[in-house]
Amino acid sequence: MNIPVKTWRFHGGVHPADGKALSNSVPAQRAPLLERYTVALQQNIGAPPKPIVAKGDVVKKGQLIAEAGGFVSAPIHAPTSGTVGDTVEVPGANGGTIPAIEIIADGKDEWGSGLEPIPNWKNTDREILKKRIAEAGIVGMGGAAFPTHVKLSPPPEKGIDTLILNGAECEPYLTADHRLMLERTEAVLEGAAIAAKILRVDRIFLGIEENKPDAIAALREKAGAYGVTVVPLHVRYPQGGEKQLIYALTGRSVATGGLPMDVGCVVQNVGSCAAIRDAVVEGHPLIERYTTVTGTPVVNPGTWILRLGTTVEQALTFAGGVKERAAKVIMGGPMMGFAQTSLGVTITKNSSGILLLQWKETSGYTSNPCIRCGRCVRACPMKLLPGPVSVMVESENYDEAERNYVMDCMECGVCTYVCPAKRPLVQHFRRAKAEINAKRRAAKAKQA
Amino acid sequence: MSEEIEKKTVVLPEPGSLVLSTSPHVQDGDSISKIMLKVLVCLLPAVIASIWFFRFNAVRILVYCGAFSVFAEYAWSLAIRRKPTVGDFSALVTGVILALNLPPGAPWWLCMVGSVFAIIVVKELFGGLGQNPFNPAAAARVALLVGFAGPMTQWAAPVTGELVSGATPLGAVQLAKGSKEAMAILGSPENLKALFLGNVGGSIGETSALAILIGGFGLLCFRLIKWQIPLAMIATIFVFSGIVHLAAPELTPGPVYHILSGGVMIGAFFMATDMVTSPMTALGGLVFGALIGVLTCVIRIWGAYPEGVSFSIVIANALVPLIDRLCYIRPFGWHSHSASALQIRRGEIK
Amino acid sequence: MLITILVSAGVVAAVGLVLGALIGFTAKKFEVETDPKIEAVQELLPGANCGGCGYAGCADFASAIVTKDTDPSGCSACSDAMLAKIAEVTGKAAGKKEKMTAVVFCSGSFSRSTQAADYNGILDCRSASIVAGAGGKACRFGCLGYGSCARACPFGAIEIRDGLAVVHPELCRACGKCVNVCPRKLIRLVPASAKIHVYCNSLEKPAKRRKLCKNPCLACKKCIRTDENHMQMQAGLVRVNYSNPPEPGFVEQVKCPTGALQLEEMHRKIEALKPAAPAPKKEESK
Amino acid sequence: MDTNELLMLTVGAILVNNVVLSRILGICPFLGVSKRIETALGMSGAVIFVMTLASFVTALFNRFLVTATFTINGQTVSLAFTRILLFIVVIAALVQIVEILLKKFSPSLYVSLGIYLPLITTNCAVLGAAELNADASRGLISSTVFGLSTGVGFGLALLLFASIRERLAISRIPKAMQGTAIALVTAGILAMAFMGFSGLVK
Repeated sequence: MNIPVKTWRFHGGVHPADGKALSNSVPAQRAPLLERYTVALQQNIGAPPKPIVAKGDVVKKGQLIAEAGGFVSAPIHAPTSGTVGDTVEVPGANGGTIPAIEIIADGKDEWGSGLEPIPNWKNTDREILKKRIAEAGIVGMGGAAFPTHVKLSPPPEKGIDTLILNGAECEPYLTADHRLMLERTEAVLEGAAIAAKILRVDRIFLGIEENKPDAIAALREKAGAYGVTVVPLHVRYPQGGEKQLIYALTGRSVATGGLPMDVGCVVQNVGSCAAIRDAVVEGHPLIERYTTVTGTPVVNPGTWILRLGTTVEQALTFAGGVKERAAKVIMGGPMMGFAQTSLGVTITKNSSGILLLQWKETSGYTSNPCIRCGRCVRACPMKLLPGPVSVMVESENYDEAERNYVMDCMECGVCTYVCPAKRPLVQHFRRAKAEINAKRRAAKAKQA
Repeated sequence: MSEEIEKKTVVLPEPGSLVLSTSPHVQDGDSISKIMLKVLVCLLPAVIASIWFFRFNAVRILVYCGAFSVFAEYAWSLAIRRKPTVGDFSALVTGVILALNLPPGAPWWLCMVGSVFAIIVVKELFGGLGQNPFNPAAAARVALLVGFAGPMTQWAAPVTGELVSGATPLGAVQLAKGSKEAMAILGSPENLKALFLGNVGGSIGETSALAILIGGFGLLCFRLIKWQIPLAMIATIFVFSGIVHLAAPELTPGPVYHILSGGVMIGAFFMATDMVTSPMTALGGLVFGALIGVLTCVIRIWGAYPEGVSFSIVIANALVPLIDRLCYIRPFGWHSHSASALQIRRGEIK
Repeated sequence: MLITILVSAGVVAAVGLVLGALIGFTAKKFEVETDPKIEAVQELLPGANCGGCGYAGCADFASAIVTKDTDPSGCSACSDAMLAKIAEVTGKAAGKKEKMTAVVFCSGSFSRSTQAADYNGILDCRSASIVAGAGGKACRFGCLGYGSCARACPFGAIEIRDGLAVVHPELCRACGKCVNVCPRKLIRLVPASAKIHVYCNSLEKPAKRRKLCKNPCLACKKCIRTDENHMQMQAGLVRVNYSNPPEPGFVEQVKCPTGALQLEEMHRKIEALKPAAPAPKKEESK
Repeated sequence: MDTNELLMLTVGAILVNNVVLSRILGICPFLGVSKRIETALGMSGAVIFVMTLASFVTALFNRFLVTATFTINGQTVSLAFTRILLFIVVIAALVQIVEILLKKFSPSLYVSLGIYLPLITTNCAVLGAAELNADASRGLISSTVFGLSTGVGFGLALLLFASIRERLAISRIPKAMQGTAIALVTAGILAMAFMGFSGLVK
């Protein structure tokens, strides 16, 4: 399908040096089986899953070890066959600690998920497919980790007419989705077709940044068979932001505080689509994912197929360790990822990358005053006023910040990237959002 | 076995030595000092033109103002025990712009008073770079005009360096007021050409519209200024003075004369656009520029001062917080019909 | 001449009379009732507007005292003499209150705690606490050391020494602002009569605490075994029983193996060699 | 009274001879009530109202009492020397009435204006407007217009100043300069800029 599709240009954005050349030509490698996996028990947004195995239990690869803790929750499965070990605490990628279950591998790596393959999904009931996706524990693998089956159950009055596949991968350095689209092209497209069947839509766009010509070519070759339109997009961060992507592909803008389904769209990450296909066609739950291990200090940067529960330390060992002193270890990309203080963090369903940066490459923040240059205002994809709002937050004037729509900030980091005074703007906004949310909760508690 | 050995030689980052900060973890390479250096580069054409036309006088004033400004900033940093901030070059930029705003006959002490006033009173007392509500160079020029009217009108003919008074294009307008014919002579093509190239009397850096345009083009290319401000300012002056010229040709020369003469060009590109003291939004920039244009014309045509650009800039600077307040931008996804979404956001309905 | 004087005096007097009558008329017609007591009470309140009483400021509290019979001793910044004077104004007996003081339950200064990372960001506890990993110290429970409490204190009673917040009890008026602002919930208001505290808030596994800090409470309960009446366990932490605090000599008696149980004075001596100057308040009165 | 003259009078009072920035009158409320735009607007409203009313009433007094001469018992009596006295009394009474009304109908504005409302009583700006009118022997209409535009000039300066001070409040001003000190520096720079308008009105 080579028909040019009209695209729209969102406000602002930046084009950072993308660093993708480090790893985008390296085929993804399957990581060797480890002796022990530490599977974190909170890998999705929403209710934490409840563990259903005890120490000493024997589990098969893909067997359920924690069931969903509610509708907005996703179950967790054993990454390999073996015995259940201790329940330990691991550092979470975005702070704090989370409980985790150790799985000690027996080396046989035997499947036993108990999920029957549904190769003939075209003639299968939508509800069965949706249930399968929920059972397979699939979440948004781009970063937010929102359970996929919830996304695929929009209220009928929303009138969903478009399924958007997010293959933009606008974060610099990350190439996991790129490799995935190149190597598992049909899996992505078939998963998208399954999702489209569940949603009853026939308009499927795949938004992909133009810096992945090989993936675009591969996708285009096969997309027609699945009814997917591949739309190359400008290379501009944050092209893969949900609201920006919808706007770029359909010209619809999601209202502040609204959701994509308000404008008739559902956005799925390409990784989630491949996982949907695996869950339905193969009966395999989500136990591994494409993760980029990259950065200039890494000896062999590349994309790895890592099982959930692999620690960052092990993943870095696969990649040969570091050749230069790394100042930062980041889970995710350089724009929105989280800096880590320990290597004990584990790979979860939304770990798109492990990025190491040298000191000279990272940002050093200062407490310099805002010089009102207005670059952040020009660059903000949400059309906010980052500079002035950060000054309001600095003087703890959260009401004023709220009136200036700080809650619409999606923390994409564009403002901070362009700030010549190197002010930690995103941190200010996170602080403001946390304070305002706390205030709202307090107000709500008072009302109740 | 070999695998075992390999595993041991793998070097991993040491926990405890890692840097912790919020995202984003990369930034573009720009910094305040780089911005100021770029501004200095863009000032080069005007500086060269000033030296070309006013020779030693220009060199003298540029050196004085630059040195006094940097020294004032350094001394202030020492006085309040702060890490010296001269490294960001903002003081040098202020000094150079102020120098370009001084007449060729300005004595050394005028340069000193102006520089110290600009740096200490207008900038540092307000907290330094980024905190000052008024443009230091414009405010200093205003202060000098008000306080030292005599030395501030030590004009000289270009190239020859002969000191004369009342020899600026705008001074000529004041003299020609009331005479339609005199105004027509002022607006003649030869006259306009001289104004464009800068071969006329005036402050050392503001005579050559051509040189400033080259620098302004540079500023726009570096994306250091909002194009809205100079555009709105120059367009407003053009329209406003054009209308007055058509209605009363004896009162003022044609609009092109106004744009090319005096401090309009340097004001539009280098002073009004000062990022610290101009509005942040595009719409705000348009309003701001138009306001300066109107005030400039009013002061020039009806006021006692022949030139009103720096007065207008300082007054408009004072209005910037108000402009910022009124010319806000709506966030992406703000629709007038999304009231319910707004309410959800405010927590009014769940 | 005399006539001029008389006429002008007469005219001015007449004008005055007319206008006076007019003012009197409007004042009667549009009268608004106010209680002079409110202002009197407000004058007596400290005017720090610290909000420790739970009202929006001293003026609000004053009107609550007069109109809603709120107990003036709710103001922790008031001295007893002031309370007596307020009681005189309102004609109601003032309640008795125990002097409280804030305590930061941590001894992990930068030099005495393990650093997990090199924090680069806003130097404010509440901002640091939202960064994954929160600040540079490895302990998840200890003082971040970026001084949000010190900035929040209207009386300048908290000082940051080497990355640890230390309260000066003689300046503290127990308004509770620091308690609310601390993201780690390290600060509590306790009776000022207690001179000994357990300076640790860690809920980490005891074995791990040692690695993170030089003075952790290891929950060995040696102090509790020494005297069960004075010490107790509270939500997994060893704490002084503040309804029956031990005498200063208790520290010698127990000999806490890590030094987490410490005299307030000693704790301050180690951390805070010079007292902080009280922050000047009430800027620009007129 | 022709329109051109009234226009000149208005422009003169608002821009050229701005009561605060050029005549340096009414500095106390200018500094005191300029911390927030809302209160500044309220204060400007109060001043405009009082000034217009006071200019009108004092013009009346000026016309029929102060400049009039009476002949009593063959002696001519002039009350010209009681001008300031009478003006102050009148203005004070007016402000009192405004204050009472404000307290009744807009308590929040009353609280935010605080001490500055009674200060209008002895505000040199109001008295100054009345005196300038009397000195220039203006008629009723032009006096009222002058009072109104002087009030607008005051309001303009106050609004400008309040918006700057709102920004100054979140600036990193050196401790020694915080508050009134920096406000006066700002006012000085603003006053110099307003001198650019000189000569607009001959």
